[in-house]
Amino acid sequence: MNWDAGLPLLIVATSLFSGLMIFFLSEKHVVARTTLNLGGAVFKLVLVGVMIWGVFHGHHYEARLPLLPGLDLLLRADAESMLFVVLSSGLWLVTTIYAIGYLEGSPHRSRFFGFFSLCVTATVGVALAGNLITFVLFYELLTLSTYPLIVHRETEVARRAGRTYLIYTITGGALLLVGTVWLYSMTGTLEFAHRGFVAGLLDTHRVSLIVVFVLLVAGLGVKAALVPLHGWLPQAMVAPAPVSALLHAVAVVKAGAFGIVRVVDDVYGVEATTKLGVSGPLAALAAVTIIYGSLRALFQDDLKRRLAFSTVSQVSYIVLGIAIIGPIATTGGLVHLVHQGVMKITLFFCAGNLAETLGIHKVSEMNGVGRRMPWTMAAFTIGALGMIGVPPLAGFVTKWYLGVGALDAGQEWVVYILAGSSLLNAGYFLPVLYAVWFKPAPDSWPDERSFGRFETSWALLAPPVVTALLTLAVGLLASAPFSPLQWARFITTLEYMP
Amino acid sequence: MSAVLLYALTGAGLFTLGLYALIIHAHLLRKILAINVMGSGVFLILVALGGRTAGAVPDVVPHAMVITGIVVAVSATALALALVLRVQAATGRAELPEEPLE
Amino acid sequence: MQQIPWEVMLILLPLAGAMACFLWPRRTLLFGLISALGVGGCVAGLGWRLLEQGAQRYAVGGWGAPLGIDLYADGLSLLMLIITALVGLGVSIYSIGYFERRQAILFWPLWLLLWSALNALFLSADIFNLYVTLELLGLAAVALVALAGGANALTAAMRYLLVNMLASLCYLLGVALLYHNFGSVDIAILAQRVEASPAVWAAMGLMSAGLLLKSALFPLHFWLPPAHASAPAPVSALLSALVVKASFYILLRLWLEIFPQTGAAPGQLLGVLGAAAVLWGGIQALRQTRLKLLIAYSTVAQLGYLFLAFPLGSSFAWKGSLYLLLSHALAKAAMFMAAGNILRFCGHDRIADLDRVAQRLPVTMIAFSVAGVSIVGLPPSGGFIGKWMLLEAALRAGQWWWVIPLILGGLLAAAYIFKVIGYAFTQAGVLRQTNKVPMSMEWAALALALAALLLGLVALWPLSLMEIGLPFGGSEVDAIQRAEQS
Amino acid sequence: MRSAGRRWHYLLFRWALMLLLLAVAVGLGYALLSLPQQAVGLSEQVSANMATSGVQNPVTAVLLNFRGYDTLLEMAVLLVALLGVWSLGSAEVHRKIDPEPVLSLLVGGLAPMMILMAGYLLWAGTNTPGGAFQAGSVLAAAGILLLLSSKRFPVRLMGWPLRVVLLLGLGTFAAVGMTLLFVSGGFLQYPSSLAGAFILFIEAAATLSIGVTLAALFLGGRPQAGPYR
Repeated sequence: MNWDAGLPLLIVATSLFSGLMIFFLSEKHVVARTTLNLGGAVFKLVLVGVMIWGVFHGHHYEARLPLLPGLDLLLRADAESMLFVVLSSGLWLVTTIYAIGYLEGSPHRSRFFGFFSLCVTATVGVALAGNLITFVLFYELLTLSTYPLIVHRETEVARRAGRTYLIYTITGGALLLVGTVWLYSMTGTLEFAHRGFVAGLLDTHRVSLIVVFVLLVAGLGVKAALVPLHGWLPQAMVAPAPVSALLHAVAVVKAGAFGIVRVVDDVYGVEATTKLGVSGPLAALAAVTIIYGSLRALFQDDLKRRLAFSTVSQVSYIVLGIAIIGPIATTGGLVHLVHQGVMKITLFFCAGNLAETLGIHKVSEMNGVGRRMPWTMAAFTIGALGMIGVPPLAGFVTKWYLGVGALDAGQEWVVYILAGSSLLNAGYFLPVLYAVWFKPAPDSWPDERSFGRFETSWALLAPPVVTALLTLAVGLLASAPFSPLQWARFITTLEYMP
Repeated sequence: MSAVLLYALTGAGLFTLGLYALIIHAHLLRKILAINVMGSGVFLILVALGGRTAGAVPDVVPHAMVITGIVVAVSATALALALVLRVQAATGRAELPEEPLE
Repeated sequence: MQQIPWEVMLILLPLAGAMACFLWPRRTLLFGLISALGVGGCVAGLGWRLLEQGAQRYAVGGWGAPLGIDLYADGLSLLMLIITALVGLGVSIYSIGYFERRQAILFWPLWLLLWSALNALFLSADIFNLYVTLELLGLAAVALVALAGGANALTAAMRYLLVNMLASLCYLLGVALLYHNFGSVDIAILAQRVEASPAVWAAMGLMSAGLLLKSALFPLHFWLPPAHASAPAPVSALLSALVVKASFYILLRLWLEIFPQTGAAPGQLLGVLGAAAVLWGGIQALRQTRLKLLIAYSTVAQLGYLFLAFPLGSSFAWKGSLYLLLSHALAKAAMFMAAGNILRFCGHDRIADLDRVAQRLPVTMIAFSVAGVSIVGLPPSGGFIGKWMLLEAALRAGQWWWVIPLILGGLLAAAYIFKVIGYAFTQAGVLRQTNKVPMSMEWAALALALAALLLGLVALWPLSLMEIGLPFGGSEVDAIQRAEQS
Repeated sequence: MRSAGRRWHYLLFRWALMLLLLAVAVGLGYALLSLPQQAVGLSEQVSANMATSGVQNPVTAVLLNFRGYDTLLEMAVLLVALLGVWSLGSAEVHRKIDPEPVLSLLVGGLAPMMILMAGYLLWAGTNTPGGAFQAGSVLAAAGILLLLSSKRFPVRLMGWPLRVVLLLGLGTFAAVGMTLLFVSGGFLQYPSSLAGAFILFIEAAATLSIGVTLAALFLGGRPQAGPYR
């Protein structure tokens, strides 16, 4: 096996290996477990760095394992996968550090970190999948490895959330599978290609192609939490905060959104998607989701629930950008994959810190907390402002590109959606920020714990600060080479330019 | 109608008669008897149709098959009878419960 | 030096092992394990020969069909033998820890006789000889169920025996009709001579009915759940993994060789019954409150999938069905073993009271979950490959409606598997009196479960074995695929 | 009311079943009638190969030579049935009753006769109807008579000697088959000069086994002695 085939495998295997090893560690082996966790995460990041360097220098990374005659498991590094791989492996490292701090002293940590690593393995697999069946494989693995994380607390509520999650995702997986097989029985190939691989069937199999598109998007829409398939996401917030971060920012919803990107760009191709007339309904669905999620978020007092509905709304920006069909909007959608990740993970880290340090779970309990935990709340503020779309933060870049892209594609209605959504975002974040910074603090917090020198333990504090800085950086440095924006533009070029 | 066919048709009759009794009767001993009647029917068909050769010597292969079949049937019946006794000892009835135990 | 007749060895070795176990009850373990390993070696030997020389025919006694009995080994038989050897080895290791001495001295000879019967069945090319092997298999299976003792097991064994006897007689009557119509009981000769006639129709009906009864196809499955649930755990594993598959194998052979020109209607009927089995078995499994009954009903459902290939009839569909059969054998054996461990550990198998098994019996729980992945048909597992092939075959044949049972069955399976897993993740703190479970029992279950998973990653290898002797006819689908790609 | 309704259902079920089975019977009869009037089956091949079979009785030739493998498996079926019965529990203790003098006398006279008869049937099987199964059944009948008349077999014979005899038929058959594999290169492939001797040898062993197995089956459980107790 040569290096170009080995590297994608190795990137997937680092977390798989450390995950499997962790299962066999007893609870007491904290050092060994932490070493494996961080070692795996850092090593993976290094390998991803090598891969970026390689892709830049014209290496073609591709690993094949025959699955069935004519059908391979295919891991391949292309422009889109690099975007998602960098996001997931980078945020994984941050989340791992956070989770180590968060779960310190709690039971079943070996099980937790084992599945945690499997979850990231699956996500990286989703990112690197070079064809639809490989995508399906890792997509299902993601379902299976997140379930134990959601029910980790083993309470009745957690188990109910886990059950809901499974009902949604397994059904979604089944639809995705049917769509995939159906597509394969028509095309005889499933390999992702710029501009898709169904063009030859547009005249003969029009109805089938539309049905397959609906099946695929429905299957992926469950994880991407498109309305009305979003029901599992707010429930799943009972999971520990690092898991929420993983679900909302790194892995699950992203896998769904990324899958829709793949289907539109690399399975059907934008041309076929437009010709089949499915892009309009998809954009409409995304728009409905954006507004609906924001409206629901407005009325949640539980902080994590509010953030969850915010995710429902924000992830659909990605879908919207793709469905508008136009190079600029697509760039906006793709870049939001990264932007939403860093912003939302910051917010969830902060919510976790509030819960862990002060026992705060509700928005109504957050009065004046900015003075008690300035660093955390500063990070939170950056994340929230980014979500609203305040320049020069990450969210602004996204919304700018989406808006300009929509105008460019002649779909003015999208601008109204964006404006409405931004107003709603402001509606559910600004009151929180106001309460945090300007309202007087209560005499005592619900359940305060002392962590000595800092406002909370360093492992809990460093991750949100880092991701908040990232939120700032990707917005400020959007036009720098290798920024997510530039990368997204590069991908769009491949998709749209002749 | 030749004697061969008469025997064979009788065998078919025995087979269906046994099947009827097997379904209708609840007592296990009757069920076992019914299965043996069915078996006799099958053996009768097997042997009788061997007599369709032109000469006086019948086809002996079915005869050997029937001997094998009989030994198998005897073995199964022996096991079944022993089981009936144990079922009766364990449940007090030589019948199968209406619904499978759950 | 002439060739070693591995076929004969495969039949005689476990037979000799059984006799040795019977004669020296104190040495059952030794003889049992030697036989298990020996059979593994013989399967490897036969496989090697088949790979080198193609399908093999062996005339017992040197007579040859139609006068004598032939043994025949092609890819289909080989895969059945391999899976039997794998599951058999797992069950053998598992039962070391499971049985106490008093039961062990009866279990080992019976199990080895059952193994011998299975091997003989998969190798036979003669429909009357198949009848004898079927009876040997059936009686050994009944005896093994009864080994558990107690009213439940005894009544289940009784029902099972009656069903077996009835089914065998139906089959034998079919054999009689075929023999007297065409003058042979050799499958290959019959395949050449057979032509549509009332006797062939009657024979097909009778033999199929008998074999369907033994394969527990809905609605003829009524005997299976009590028998498989009340047997000792290793026996449940054998019954669900292998014994029901044996009669399915014969049915498959008959449909492929002797009754191929029977038209579409019977195939469609079997497909409908299979779909009904998938749904009914899944719903029933979901309703169960006891773990072993849940797994037994899951077998009813999973057997239904196998029959979905009959209406499709393409070689790709047959292979998919066979692939599901193989992975189900491994996964279900692992699952019953895991259930046996839980039963031993907790002293009961009520699903609602599986307090904290996930923490206290982790290896078993992992085995159960991994096997569950294959049962549900999630990737990467053998179950997924099999389902994929059936889905693809159905869509290619334009019979898209078979997709519905395939998908709904998977969802139902996910529901009942995760019902069990969900109960294992509880905080119930009640520590009841628990029994120790030997390591060998836990790891045997895990090994088989992992094998089912592995089957999802090495599909090309079993699929290429299926080509030996072309038991499923030419690979027309592959040809189409190649044509499309070029 | 309810029981009347049930009864009505039952009757309906019976009639429906009867009609269904009638249809099955008619179909079966039609299938039988449609078979060719004349059929030689395998009789020509059997007679053509009788000379090399080692026996004169064609049924025995089929059973132990042409299709001897079936018979080998069938011996295994007997063994399985026995093991099945043994796995149910131990045999019930015979009630201690004194057999009536007439029965005692009859058995005392009949049993040796029957054993002799079994020996004759075995020998005759090589050229006239008869053979191991017939002989074994008679032997079993003798054994059952002895059991019924409360004749107790010595406990020391209930252990391994019993098991040896039970295995004798199957063991001999399999061993001969294997030996022939090395001698003549084929499983159960008799050299035609020695076929008769081999067959008689197997049949003798099988007769003993069949007789004892059937009698042991009659006991309905494990013997009261030995490791299987």
